Formats: sequence, structure tokens, C-alpha cells
Amino acid sequence: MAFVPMSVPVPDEAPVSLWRDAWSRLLRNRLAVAGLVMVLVLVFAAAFGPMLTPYDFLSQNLEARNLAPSLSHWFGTDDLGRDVFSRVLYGTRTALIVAVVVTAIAVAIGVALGAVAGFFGGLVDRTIMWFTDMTMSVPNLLLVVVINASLKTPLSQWMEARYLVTLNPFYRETIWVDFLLVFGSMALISWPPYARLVRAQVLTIRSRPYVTAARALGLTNRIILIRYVVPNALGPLIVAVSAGLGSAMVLESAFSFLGVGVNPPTPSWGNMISDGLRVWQHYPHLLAAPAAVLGLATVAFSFLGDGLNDALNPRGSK
Amino acid sequence: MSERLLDVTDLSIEIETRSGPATIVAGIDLHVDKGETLGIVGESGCGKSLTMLSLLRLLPNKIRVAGGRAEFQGRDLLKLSRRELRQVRGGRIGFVFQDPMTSLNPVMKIGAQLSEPLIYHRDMSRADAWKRSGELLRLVGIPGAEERLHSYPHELSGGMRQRVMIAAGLACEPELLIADEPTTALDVTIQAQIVDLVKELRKRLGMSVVWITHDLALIAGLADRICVLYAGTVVEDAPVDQLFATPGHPYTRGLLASIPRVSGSTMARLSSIGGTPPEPGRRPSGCAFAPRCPLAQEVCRQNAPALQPMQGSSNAHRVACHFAGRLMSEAA
Amino acid sequence: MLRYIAMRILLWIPSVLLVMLGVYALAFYGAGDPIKLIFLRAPGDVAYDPVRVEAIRESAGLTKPFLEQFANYLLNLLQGNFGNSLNSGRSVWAMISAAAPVSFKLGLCAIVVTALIAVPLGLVAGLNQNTKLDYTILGSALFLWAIPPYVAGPLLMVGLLLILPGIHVPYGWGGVFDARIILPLVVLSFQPIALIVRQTRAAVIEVLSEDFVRTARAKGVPELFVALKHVLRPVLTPVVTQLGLIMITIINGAIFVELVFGLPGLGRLTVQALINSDYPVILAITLIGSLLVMLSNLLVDVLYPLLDPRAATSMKGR
Amino acid sequence: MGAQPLIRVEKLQKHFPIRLGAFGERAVTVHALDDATFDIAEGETLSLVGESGCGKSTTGFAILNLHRPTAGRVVYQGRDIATLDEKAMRPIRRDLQIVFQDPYSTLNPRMTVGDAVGEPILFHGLCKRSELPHRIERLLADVGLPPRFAQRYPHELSGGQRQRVAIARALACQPKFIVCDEAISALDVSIQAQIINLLLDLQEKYGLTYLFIAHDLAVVRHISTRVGVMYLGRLAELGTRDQLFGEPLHPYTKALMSAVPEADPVAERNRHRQILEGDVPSPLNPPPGCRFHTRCPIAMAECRTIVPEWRDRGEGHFVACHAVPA
Repeated sequence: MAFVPMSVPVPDEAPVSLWRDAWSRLLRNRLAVAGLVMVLVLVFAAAFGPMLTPYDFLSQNLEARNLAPSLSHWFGTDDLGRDVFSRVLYGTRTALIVAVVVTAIAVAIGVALGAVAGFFGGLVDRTIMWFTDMTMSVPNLLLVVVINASLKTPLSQWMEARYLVTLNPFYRETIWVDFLLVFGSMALISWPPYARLVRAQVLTIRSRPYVTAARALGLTNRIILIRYVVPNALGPLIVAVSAGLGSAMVLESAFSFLGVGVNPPTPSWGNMISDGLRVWQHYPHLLAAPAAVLGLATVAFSFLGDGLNDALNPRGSK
Repeated sequence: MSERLLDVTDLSIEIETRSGPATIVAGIDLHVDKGETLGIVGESGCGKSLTMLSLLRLLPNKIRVAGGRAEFQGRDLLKLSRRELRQVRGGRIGFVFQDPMTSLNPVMKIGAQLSEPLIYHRDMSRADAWKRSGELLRLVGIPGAEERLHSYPHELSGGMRQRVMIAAGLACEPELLIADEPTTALDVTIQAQIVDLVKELRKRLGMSVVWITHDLALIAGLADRICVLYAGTVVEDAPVDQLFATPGHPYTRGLLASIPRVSGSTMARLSSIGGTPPEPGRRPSGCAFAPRCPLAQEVCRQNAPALQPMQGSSNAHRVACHFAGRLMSEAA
Repeated sequence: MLRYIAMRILLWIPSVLLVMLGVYALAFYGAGDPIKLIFLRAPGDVAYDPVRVEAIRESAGLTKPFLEQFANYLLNLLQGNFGNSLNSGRSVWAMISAAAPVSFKLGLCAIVVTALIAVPLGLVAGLNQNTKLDYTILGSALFLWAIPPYVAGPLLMVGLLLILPGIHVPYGWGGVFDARIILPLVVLSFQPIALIVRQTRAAVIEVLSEDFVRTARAKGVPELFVALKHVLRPVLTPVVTQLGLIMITIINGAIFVELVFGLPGLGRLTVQALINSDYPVILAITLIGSLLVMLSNLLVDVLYPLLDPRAATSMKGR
Repeated sequence: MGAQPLIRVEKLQKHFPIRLGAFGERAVTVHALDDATFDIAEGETLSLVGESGCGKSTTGFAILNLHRPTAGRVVYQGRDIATLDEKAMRPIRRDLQIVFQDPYSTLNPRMTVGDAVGEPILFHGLCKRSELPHRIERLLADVGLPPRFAQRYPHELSGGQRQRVAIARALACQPKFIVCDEAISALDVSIQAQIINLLLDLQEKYGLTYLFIAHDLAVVRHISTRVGVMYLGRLAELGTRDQLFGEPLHPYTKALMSAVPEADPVAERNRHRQILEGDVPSPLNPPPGCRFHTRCPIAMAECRTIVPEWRDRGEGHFVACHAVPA
């Protein structure tokens, strides 16, 4: 009796890429969806929020100072009579812009250094990793504060001088100095974890049989890096970025709190919290509103990060 | 007739999936007699390990027993209280797992790991248990046993580690030793050492052994009786000689035919079974083997065949195939 | 092992030098004129006399080129001379040695409290994965993580005042066994506890799926001992690592906590020094902070193989 | 076989430097492969067998220059390819392919089957882009997969199907020589038979030469022309299939053969096994002399000190053992 190989029975379904698979896994995770929705709301609020509120976040109304929350002022008003809800909404924009830009810079630096270190190894690797460890060893709040404190004045003076020479109104906007310093110094302390992660990823992926197989096919290093290493290292990076966005928001508010972040009158959750703390006992809403929103944002990103982690690295599936 | 030690009837196991529970083991019947060695043979994913793990409720997360009974010495293992279950685990039933590298705790000394069953089942003091552990290591043929007690697992070779696993399984002189592919992770020469060791220990201690494997050749010289599993059901259950001489199920025949033979002509194509086993949750209705079976008829796709004694053979040889008789006569 | 430790410590030297150089450069080029600042800040009757300023500057060695000043600073450092505070004129070493014990004691207590609370909680959550208990613990951890310490501190303080009227405001330092340490400690431990709970839980879940846990159960080991002997031991190794890394979180958090609770530690010293652009103090604190982080990293790396017998003979590198 | 061999391996050696100890303080060398000398004839299947860590996979990797050999030569088409750098090696890689053991990690999870198979074709410019889908379809048909599999991702396939894709990808370059590195070890028995048949079919169709690395002697016996037995980084014996299985000369080969169980209960019961004592020594510190002497039942004094010569004992039957007469 002969056993003839038969055609292989395969169910006819549309092919599912790992990305789409992960996406559907993410949507089944309730906490992750909650996080995703909250993040989307934050993004929406940052993009359109300030247009939707009847009050300007800057316009003061000394008649209506320190009002308790009401229908006309959802979160009440502050000591200059500014609408807190509008300010919190605008703070969302500040927080998100800072978080996105800082994370983007940090990821760019981290990915470049980590990939180079992991791919070339040897002395290059050791030098980059030494530099990474060194950066990590400086207490980061201290570093940011020092950078801000020492560079803010000279930078503003330089801008002022440029203005006097060029009369370009661009140089009058001190907000650029703020953002430049905040972005720069925060990115400086945020990149090392990304570099370490990417390096570790590159090291593991490099030793996978499919990369050896690609080498055996004669493919060039460039193709291997682009088509084999990068797409497979992306998953953990996405998880790290999601978590990183959350911590960048917290960091921004911490710096604003210490007075080295975004300066008033630009609303930021950090400086609102800092202001609110001074009058907490009398006007609790001034503290509660920004603190609660910051907490929500952090929780949202951490839910999303956890969900992404589960979706992109499903345990037990091969 | 020999005395029953373990009697598993209609055992089903399910796995939780996104689209609801999926059956992995679909109504398995098997038994082990006192002093007997039963070989359980099947390909990966056929449920052979899960069946045995379920007896001691060691199933991984999301996998659970959906029904059936498993009587061991007259008591249903699946209904034991936690306390009773603990007494059976390692006390009356010993377990040896596949990968000795991961199955021993890497941060505990060998002696401490061997002592555990003695401490918890025999109420031995730590010192007595340690001493007895040394004797156990000698029993499984580890040279320098007393010093070895102080070693960590990673300091031993794969073969030595598997001997330690066996010693732990035997520590309380259980009535039944379940060995789950204990030699798969080992080299051939080491595999031969372990097989010999178990054969000898079985003779000396008079226990029953269930040996789970995917290797028909390995089990040929080891088992008294063999159960062949396919996609979560027993397709054939026969004394070892009968199974190899007159296999009753087309799957068993296919498996035997796909093993390369000494006498086979050079470069000849092997007989092979086409296709792949069904995934859990995608079991075909009727006989699970029907889609790959060269003999399959309409009836096979409709009705799942029951495990029945082969015509013209002893009651001990049972096959789950609508055409078991026809196969036999063809072979004759 | 000693060779390894020596090598690591040797690598600290270039790291520390680079960090110091960076901060020194910031001070040199960015801080403006410290001497002028002193005069401006001085009480009204001290006249601002340019000649005197020049003289002081000369005597302080502030007119020399940058690298020479830096080299001088390092030479002084090597002799144990951290210089004098620009603000108070006191020896920086004296200021640090007064403040450091407060911070160190507080930090150590925070680590101990974290380990004692977080590890058992994480273990319980992991052992009861996906139950209500697990969700409660994990949810609380997420919540703690979302509250920045500078919000948690005042809130707790004020909240306690409201609940227990007549209680003394916990302000100031009285040593480790003083009741006033409780609140700062709690606030400082919030985020580390959240981190360690999540880490422990994840590690427990991973270990639970290991084959050797199944072996232990198959041997009839009671569940309690499975948890204590087989699960906890391997979990401790990564958790100890994380405890080392948490040093950075604690150092950062201490700045806020000391500020809010009026503790005379390094954190408050930092903030004061930053406000006054008191660079000798900032430099000294940066040095100590970096060394502390490097030391804790080294401790972790040395401890790891001692905790995990496998590492002692495992292969490293390729 | 008298003609020019396809590949000639001469005194091939591969040592890996590694660092041991918790802090990497001990630098040692793994003697993965030493002094391997043999020919691979065109169209044959040469199998290398031995236990884990014996250096059989290292040999395959070193021949393909995927691990740069520490010493020795690999002559292919009159050139020593062991010393070529990656760039010079690239055009030669087309001819020399490899199929790996683990079907689950041998394919890039982010690439479809069609992309994986089509990539080397495009890279080496073996066909026009417009013909590519047709080419892929033919390659998939060669390995027994329907064309619609080109759209699938590896995680949607079973182990056997993945191994078929891996073979199709190796075939895409139209190679002359394929290293099968434990290519069927991870598969189930019934699937193993399918893949073995496939390999034999493809060999017949395209005149392929295989270096078949495996530990399963029954499979090796089935598909090999010649067989080499390795122990702890050295070749112990090499000869035709019938020489090796019919009249093994080396004591290790004999022990290895006797350890392999046979699917026949009666024969198994009556069979006398020669079971080797102890374990394979560490390749970090291999024993001097004959590396097998620590476990050899017939070891003599000279075995402990003198490395036995690798010599032809007639009809291309090579053995390295002091106890075998010349």
C-alpha cells in the first residue's frame, strides 16, 4: 500500500501580516483600547481644543478671579481670571508637542547610535556604550536644570542682539529659546535607553538564522539591515516609544514645575501645577485640573504601552 | 488478568482561543497495568504530553480538562482535593520531563531539589533527605554522588541532568513513572544510556512506566504495549509485537513506513503521509485522519470510528478505524 | 572579579572627566558673571565697584583661559578641595558633608521600603495573574506611577493636615528614626514601588511558565514553597538589577521631596545652588551624583553573578 | 568519482575565542573543528554525523565561509574560498546554499513567502522583474506548495511547509551545492519523510550536491552516498554508505551505530548494545592524542598522546584510529 503525498490542505484565508495580527490583538485588549482612546482624545484636544473653547487661554479677566468650576468655566478660573479649562487644553498641546519632538530626537539619536554599536561591534560598540552609560550616570534632572539655567540667559541675550541687528520679529519670540532648551536638554537625557534597546535588538536579530540565511544568499549588509534587521527591531521600539512619550510628558511638567521648562504665560501642566500648589488649600481646582489631566495622560500612555507590548510580543506564539 | 493501575476514560482537553475553546484531546481512552511499560506515540501536537500532564493537573495556562475520568488505584485523579493531589504528585506518580536543561531549577543545588519529594512526602529531616538523595544519585549511576549533591544543574552534562530528573521522579518509589520524551534532547549514545537505566530500574523497583515519545524505533525495545495517538485520539492500542507486525490503523502503517529502513534500497523514496495534522480547533468532523488517509471513504468523513478490538486478533489489539479489518486482510 | 572591578572603576575616570568638563563648560560660558551676581545680590550698601570686581575675579583665578581653570579645578579636587561656594563663601566640602548624609539616609530608606513593599506585592500579583487581586495591585501601581512626586508630596501633607487637625507640619529633618521622615519617605517611594511591582509581577509570570516550576509541582512541593523556593529566588535577580537602576529615580525624586518637606539634603542644596548660579556646589553635586549611579551600576553587575550561580560559569561575548 | 571533486576541503580548522566566567575574565578557545580533509564529489550526498558539539555544523558553516575558517583551505572551482572576504564571496554564494534546522526562525517573519523566494532572484539578477511571479510559482511548485502560498507569511505555515519555503529560497539561486544543516531534525516523522523525498527529487531533477548534516543515522543511511563520522571537532571515519554501515572501523562509529534503536521489537530485544560510558569531553579543553580515548573501549597507551593519522585504508575509506591496521 502506498502513501502518495497529497496536496497540502490549507484553509483559504487572506494572508495576515504580523503587523495586522498585532493590531487585531491590540484591539482585543480592553485596557490598551482605553489607553488608545485616551491618547486619541489628547491628540484631538491638542489639535483642536483651543479653537473650541469660548475663552482665550491668555485673556485675563480680573473681575472673575479664582472662580470655582461652573458651567461657564468648567474648571474654574485662576488668579488672573483666566479660564483653567482653556489653559489645560492648551497645556495638552504644549505637553504633546514637547513629548513628540523630544521623543523623536531621542529616538533618532538612540536608533542611530544603537544600530551602529550593535551592527559593527568591537571598539565602536564599546565606545558608544561607554558614552551611553556615561550619559545615563548623570542625574538627569540636575543636568537639564544646569543646561537650562546656564544657557537660557546667554541664548536670550543672543536672540535680543540678533533682533537689534536684523529687526526680524522672529528673534523677539522668547518662546523659541524655551522650546529649544527644553527639547534639547530633554532629548539629551532621553536617548540612552533607546540606544541600549536598539543595540540589544540588533544583536539578537543578527544571530537569527534568517539573517545568516540572508548572508548565505549573498545579500549585502545594507539590504540585510533594511529588510531584515530594522523591521524586526521595530516592535520593541514602538513599545518603548509609547512608554517614552508618557515619561516625556511627566518630565516636561517636572521641569516646568522647577521653573526651567516652558515659561509662563505659555500654559503647561507643570507650571499650572506649580501655581496651583501655592493656593491649594483655597482653590483646590487650580491644582486638581492639571494634575488630573497629567495623571490621565500618563496612565493612557502606559496602558497603551503595555497593550502594545502584549500585542507585539505574544508569549507562547511562535 | 493483570491488575489495572491507571484507567483513563473519555478524557478531553480544551485550549482557550480567541474564538472560544478548541479541543486538543478528544476523548482519550487508555490504561496502564501494574508493572507494565506503556509507550505513547504520536507527532507533536497530538496531545500525548498534555494527556499525562492533565492527570496531575500540571496543564499550562489556558488549557484545561473538559471531561472524562482518570482512575488511579481506584480514585479519580481529576477529582482529588489539593492535598490528596499533592500526595500523588511525586509520591505515587513520578514525572520525568523532556528537557533536563530547563526542568531543573537553575539556582538550587541538586541535593536540595532531590530532597524535596522526600521532605514533603516522607517527612524526612533535611539531613536524612540529603543522605537519601546521595543514595538516589548512586542508584541512577552518577559517579561521585555525594559531591554532586552540591552541584548546580548547569555544572552537569545533559545526560547527568536527566539522570538527576529520573532520581527525583523515583525518590519516593512511586507506583507509576511518567517519562515525557526524556531522551529527545539528548544525543544518541546518551539516549541509549538513559533507556538502559530506566529498563534496569523498572526491573529492580517493579513500577509501571509510561514513556511518551515520537520515536517508534526507540519505543520498540522498551514498551510492552503501545498507544498511537493522532490529533488527540487514540487510533491504535496494541501489544508491541502486534503493533509492529500487524499495524491496524492506516496512520500507524504510514508512520512505520516513513521510517527509513536498513534493508531499503538506496535513494528509494520513503512512503510518507501527505499533508499535515489538523490544528486544534480545526479538527475535521468524523475521523480526524480522514483528510490524509488513502483509504478514506464518505463514512470516515461522517462518523468518528470507535476504538474496537481488531477482528481475528486478541482483545488487546484495538484500532479506531472503519476499515481496520480490510487493512488486516490486505496485509496478510 | 577584582580585576573586573578595577577595570570598571578605571573606566569611571574618563566618564567623570567628560561629565565634569561638560558642566564646567556650561558654568564657564553660560553662567554670566558670578562675581557680578554676588554684588548685585548683596545688600544695598555694598557699592558695585568695577575695580573691586576685577580684583576679586583676578584673585579667584577667573581670568585665566578655560582649560587652565578646569585643570586647576581638577587639581584642587584631587587634593580634596572642592572650592568655596560663590554665594556663602563656605567650603563646598563642608556644605556637602552636611547635606549628603540626609539624602543618603533618606535614599537608602526609600530603597529598603521599596523592596519590602514592592517585591511581596509584585509576587502576590504575579501568582494571582488576571484575578481581581492582581488588577487591584497593578492598577494601584499604575496610579502611583502617574502621580509626580511634586504633586504627591504637598497633597499628602495637606491631606493629612485636613484629616488630623492639630498635627505638626512635618517639616525638616530629625534623622531616620524621627517621625518626620515618614511622609517624605512615602512620597519618595511612590514611583520606585510602582516600577518594582510591575517588574516583579512580570518576572514572576515569566518564571511561572518555566519548566522547573512544573517539575517542582510534579514532585508534590506545596504551592507556598513553590512560590517561596522556586519562583521568588530567580525573580530576585532581575529585581535587584532594577533596584540598582532605581537609584536614578530616587536621586531625581529627592530634589522635589527635599524641596517640599524642607529637608536639608543634597536636593535642596542643588536647587539653592541653581538659583544662585553657585557653580562650585553644582559641580560637586554632579560629581557625587554620577559616581553614585556608577557605583550602584557596578554593585548590581557584581551582585548579579553572585545571586545567579549560572552566571558564574556562563559564556560572555563571542 | 575519479573526476575533479566539486569541493575540496583541506585541513579545515575553526576555533572560536570566547570569554568565560561571570565577568568574562577567562579567555579560552573552543576547538570546534580541527584538520578536516575530504572531497565532495559532484552530484553526491555526503553526510556528516555525530553528537551535538562534534563540529558537523561548524564544518558546513566554514565551507560556506559563513564562519571564517581559522586555518585550512576550501577549494571550489580551483579557488580557495576560505579566505575570501564578503564582497568577493558574494557571486560564489549563488552556487553554494544552505537550509537550516529550525523552520521557525529560518524565515524573516515580516516577509511573505513570495518575497523571501523572490529576493535572491532579483538580487542576483537571475530574471526580469516581469517574470518574477512566474518564477516564484515554479519554485513553489518544485517544493510542492501551491502558488497562493506566495502571499502568505511564515507564521501562517506549519514547520514542514516553512522548510519547503526555505528549500525553495535556496533553490532560487540555482545553486550547485546545498548544505542541509539538520534540515529535517526538528520535523515530525511523517513530515521528515516528505522532506527527505523532496530533497531526493530535487537532487535528481537539478543534479544537486548535498552536504547533509544530521544526527539521525537511519535517515543518513537512507539518503547518503558517503558518510563522515565526527567526534569532538575531528573526523573519525569517512567512507561510502556501505563501508560505514557495513563494516565500520572506528570504535566510535561502532558504538554510535549500536546505540541507534531500530523499529523492530524482536530485533531490539535480542540485540546486544555496546553502550559508551561517560560524556563527551568539553571542546574547550579537548583531550590530547585521540580525542575519543577517554571513552574508547580499546584505547591504548599511544592513543593518549599521539593524534591518529587521517588515512585512506583502501577504496576511499578514511579512518583516524591507531587500532585500525593500515
